[in-house]
Amino acid sequence: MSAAGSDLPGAGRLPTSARLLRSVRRVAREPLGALGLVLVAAMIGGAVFADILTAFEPNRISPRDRFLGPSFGHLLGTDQLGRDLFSRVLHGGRIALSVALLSTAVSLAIGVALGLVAGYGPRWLDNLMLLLFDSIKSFPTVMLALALVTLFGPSLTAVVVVVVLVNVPGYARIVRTRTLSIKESEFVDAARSMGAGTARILRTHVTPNVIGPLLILASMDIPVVIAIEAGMSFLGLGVRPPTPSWGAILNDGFAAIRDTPWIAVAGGLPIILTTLGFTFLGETLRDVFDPRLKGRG
Amino acid sequence: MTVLAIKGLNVSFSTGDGDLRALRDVSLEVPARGIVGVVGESGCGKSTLINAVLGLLADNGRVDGGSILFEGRDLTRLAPAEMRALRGPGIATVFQDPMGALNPVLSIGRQMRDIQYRSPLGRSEKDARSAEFLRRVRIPDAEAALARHPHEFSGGMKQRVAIAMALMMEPSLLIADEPTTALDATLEVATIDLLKELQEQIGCSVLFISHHLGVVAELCDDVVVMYAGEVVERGSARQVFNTPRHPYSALLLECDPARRPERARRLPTIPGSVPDPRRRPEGCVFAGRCPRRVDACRAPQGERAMEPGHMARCHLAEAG
Amino acid sequence: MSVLLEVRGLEVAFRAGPPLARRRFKAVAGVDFDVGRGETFALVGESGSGKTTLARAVNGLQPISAGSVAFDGLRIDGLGGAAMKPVRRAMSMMFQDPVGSLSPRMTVGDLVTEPFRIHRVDADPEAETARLLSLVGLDAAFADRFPHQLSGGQARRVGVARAIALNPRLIIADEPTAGLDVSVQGEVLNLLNELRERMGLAMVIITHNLHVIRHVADRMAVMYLGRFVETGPSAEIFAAPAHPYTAALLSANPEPDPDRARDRISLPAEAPSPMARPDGCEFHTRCPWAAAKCGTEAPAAVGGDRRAACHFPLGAGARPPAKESTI
Amino acid sequence: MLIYAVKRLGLAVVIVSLAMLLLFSMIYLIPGDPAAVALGPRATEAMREALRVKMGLDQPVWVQFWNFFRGAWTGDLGREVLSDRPVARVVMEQLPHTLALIAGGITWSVALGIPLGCWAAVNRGGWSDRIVGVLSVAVIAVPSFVVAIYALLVFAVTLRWLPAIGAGPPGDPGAQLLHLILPSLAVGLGWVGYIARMVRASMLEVLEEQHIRTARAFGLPERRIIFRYALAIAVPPTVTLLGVGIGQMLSSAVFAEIVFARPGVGKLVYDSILTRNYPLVTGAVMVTTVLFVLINLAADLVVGALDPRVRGRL
Repeated sequence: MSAAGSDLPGAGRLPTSARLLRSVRRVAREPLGALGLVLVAAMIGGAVFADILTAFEPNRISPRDRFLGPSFGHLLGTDQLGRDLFSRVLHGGRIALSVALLSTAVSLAIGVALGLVAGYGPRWLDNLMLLLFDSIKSFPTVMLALALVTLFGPSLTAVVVVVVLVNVPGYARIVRTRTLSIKESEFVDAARSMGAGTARILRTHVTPNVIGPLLILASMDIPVVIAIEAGMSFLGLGVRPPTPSWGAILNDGFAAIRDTPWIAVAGGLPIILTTLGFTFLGETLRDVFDPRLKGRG
Repeated sequence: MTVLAIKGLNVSFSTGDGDLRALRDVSLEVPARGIVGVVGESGCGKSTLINAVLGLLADNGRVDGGSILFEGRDLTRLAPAEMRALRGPGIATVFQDPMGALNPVLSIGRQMRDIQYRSPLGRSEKDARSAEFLRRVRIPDAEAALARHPHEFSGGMKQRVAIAMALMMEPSLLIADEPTTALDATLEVATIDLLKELQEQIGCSVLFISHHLGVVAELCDDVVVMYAGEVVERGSARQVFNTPRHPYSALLLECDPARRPERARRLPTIPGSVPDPRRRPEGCVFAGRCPRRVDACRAPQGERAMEPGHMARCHLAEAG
Repeated sequence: MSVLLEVRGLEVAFRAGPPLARRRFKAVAGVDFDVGRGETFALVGESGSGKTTLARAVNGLQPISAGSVAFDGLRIDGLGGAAMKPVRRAMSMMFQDPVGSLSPRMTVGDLVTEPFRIHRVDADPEAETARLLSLVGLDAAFADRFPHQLSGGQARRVGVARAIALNPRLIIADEPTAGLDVSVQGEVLNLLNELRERMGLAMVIITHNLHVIRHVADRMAVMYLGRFVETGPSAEIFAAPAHPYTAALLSANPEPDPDRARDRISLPAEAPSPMARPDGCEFHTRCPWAAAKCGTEAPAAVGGDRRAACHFPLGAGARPPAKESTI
Repeated sequence: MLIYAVKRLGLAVVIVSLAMLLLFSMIYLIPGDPAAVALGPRATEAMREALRVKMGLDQPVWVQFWNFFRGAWTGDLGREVLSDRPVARVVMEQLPHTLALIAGGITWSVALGIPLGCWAAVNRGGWSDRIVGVLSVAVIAVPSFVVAIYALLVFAVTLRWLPAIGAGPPGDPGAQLLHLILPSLAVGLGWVGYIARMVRASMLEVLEEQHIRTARAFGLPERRIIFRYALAIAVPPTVTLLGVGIGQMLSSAVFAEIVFARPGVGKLVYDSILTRNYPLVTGAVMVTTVLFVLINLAADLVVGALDPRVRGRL
């Protein structure tokens, strides 16, 4: 049945800040969205205010305090070098967050550009780029990471490059597919018939219709990025010691898992909580703003 | 004898935005071997009416008043299993969209065999029966067609397969939901002719839903005009088309460009739009767009008999 | 009346089919027509007749494989983007889907003023929006709405407003009433008629619904498999169709009258595909009056303003008896 | 269908070739002299030179690439540096362990994911649907190596229900299966969620389609509608998803093998990187990549065979 609500109250344009506030409210109304917001806010807050929240320096070695269990002094205990795990977890959040934001932004920029070119450009270029995307995707993520680290040596840059390589083919493919279908749509034909050039069509008709859903999908990929960073650091392929990273803490804990399991717990818990938080938030964002995307892998 | 008698049917859907009254006080009758046409524009409740008769209302929909008597049994009171037993052999349906109405991954033969699952016939006998009905709807090379999948047929052929499936059930009532809307006009004619011919052979009644007035005028014995979830006028095709009593029916007929054989400078229209189904007025549903509106239109309107078999839901309507 | 649009021998070819058996076929197979200034010309045909492809080819959205298109005395077929731009200012196009032809993330105000931005015409967007919306009978409050908040009829009006924004000389409208309820179709047709009179526009209207054009078109062409089977003044064609296909189309859209004599022409079979054109007269596979000659010899459309491509035009006497399938 | 299969196969060959090119350029670009790295600081220049010649490093780039390329296509991946055994054989020895792990992961994800997704779709909006929804999102979110470590901590270290390390003694299938439970759970858990969601979403989509309404309008039993009419359309997309999933499971397998100290290709690559045994690294990456491409190819062909629309199109 088609809704006959042709006289909806004028839902015109609101100022950006008001729209943002309204969006946050809509997300917070869903139980899962609220949980996601709390977890993500806690993670960001912990990372930003790490220096205020704990008196311990994340990298200060204190041989006397090795392998202390959780207590009021050391909320999450200490590791094999006597470093305070709570402080390391908070500072590890900074690494996770900055890698996530940086690499997602870079992947989005490259992905949108390549996807637009593939989708709107000539057929042969499209085929060539698809082949390239498929080839990159045909490396399992870890293998790609291992190969790249062999090339560059372990570093944060290597992590970002891996994430970008993993994300770009997917983003570009989504942008390409949507561009292809938008290219065939009547509103693009209409713009062409009015005399609009390619640049104008891409700018005002294609990109705005591609970017929204992509942003939501990218926000749902943030937990994956955090997992890649932690995973690479866990394997010793990411940040170099003694920089605090959740993966590195987890690796320290794994080495001593039989006797001092709290180190592994301290490394794993923030990973679980943030990935859950970002996922719940991303899912709610998608359900609220673009339900059509539901069911995408 | 009456095959289907709907009396005072009310159907609502619960939505996040409050209840939506899709059908209000809908009554109609389909006599044995009769063809009854339901006409109306988008949002008039035609689809909801079919779903209510078939017992296939969406999960948030409910019948909250009235009855649907099919061969004397009230369908609104049947258990789901009893209702299911009626669908097919009792009431068979041809839907609007020939592209989507058949399962894309199963062969035509398999789908036609499946709907005969109640029959004691063996597999090859069922297939022979399927082929026979495909021949009757003039599908060339019927045996070979059984092995094919829906995407291998054109739109018109698919619709004929759907008609063959429905008539193979030899139902007492055939519901045809805009069966020709998706087809080209020249194909529409052939499909309607086929439908009418087979209906006479099988002897079933037909509830024919359409927005195409010309087709309804030609095919149907009786006509029901719906607007915004209500039956506004009902009568024989002659009564409704020759002497429409409800302002909406009259205007709708006037709007049909086929009615004016000579070139018109200004075509008649009905200004305004269908009321929001969540906020339909208590009184006449058409009052907001009616050129003859008066204060009394705000009061709820009942059915008024014009002549035997002809009624209109308008206090201004007059017999004769 | 001087000629505004002149189309000669226009052909559009596509390639289609499975990868190894890809074949070339003509969706539009050589059509000629003129549209005079201020005249309304209608193209009628069913799905697959090539009418939309023809419109797109005239507008330059679809490359043509043969023939010529001249607009206002200037050859426009094959013109590149920059050279075509001024032509597009004078020739607007309206597409089938009323809502789908509006960019979904733009407001109505942005949509109707987009032509000004494309052609860098200096204008006050708010004043222009108000002017255009009032021309098509929409309240100025619609300027802030998005396309999905409009009904089909309202979206169609926005499309019309955008099409007339730069005072074009020609509007090509593809199925302007498609997807609209009967009670709304009239509104759109009235609006087009009114604007045409007021602005002196020429129009090409593409539709499958004969009754729609009866009330708007001065002249018309009936298309079948990418060719014109009948052309002429619409009043004459409606009064006495000469081609059997035109007659079948007319009878397929009966007027709603239960007492009318049942004199319909029912066409057997479905239209052949343009990839497998029948020999002789391409309509003979479905024609109730087809004779032996029709299967071998293609009829030519001869005559002046009124032409029909048929060996045995209706009303001309010497016609073979109708076959069984007519009712 | 044949043309489709041939096209798809051609694409796979091109992709593998491109992957080889990428891998080769990587080896070629590695800073430092592979021979020097391999032999360590105490080797003489003569020894290095001998190894260089043996590894073909003295030849022009394109000759090196051609040798690499031809070798790879014929199954010759060179010899590893430490023990001079053929890389192909070393990798093939480890491959069955990894394959078993992935097969275990698929078993978990299919055996739990499809019924859960189906159950949620049929009870749409109910409690079971919501619980399945939140759970599947949660298991997708948590990275597999965290699952692996926590599973090890809880079930092997603390509760001692299941063995913690290794793949079990050869020739004892029961023990091997027992050793497989935790690692394959770590590999497959996320995919339980993916599959459940995918099946739910595509079931809901299919159940909304017109032909389901037709089937209902003919009074077909609901069970037959769900299992024969809807699942037949809803499941094929999950097969493609699994094709991609197996690639990601290969990633998870690396972690699972390290955490549970299981033999396998992942652990082999990891150890080889630590010992700078580059031929082994490239060989193993090559094999897993080919495997991944083949699995995707198989998934696409299976979908093609299952769906007559795809079969007919090409």
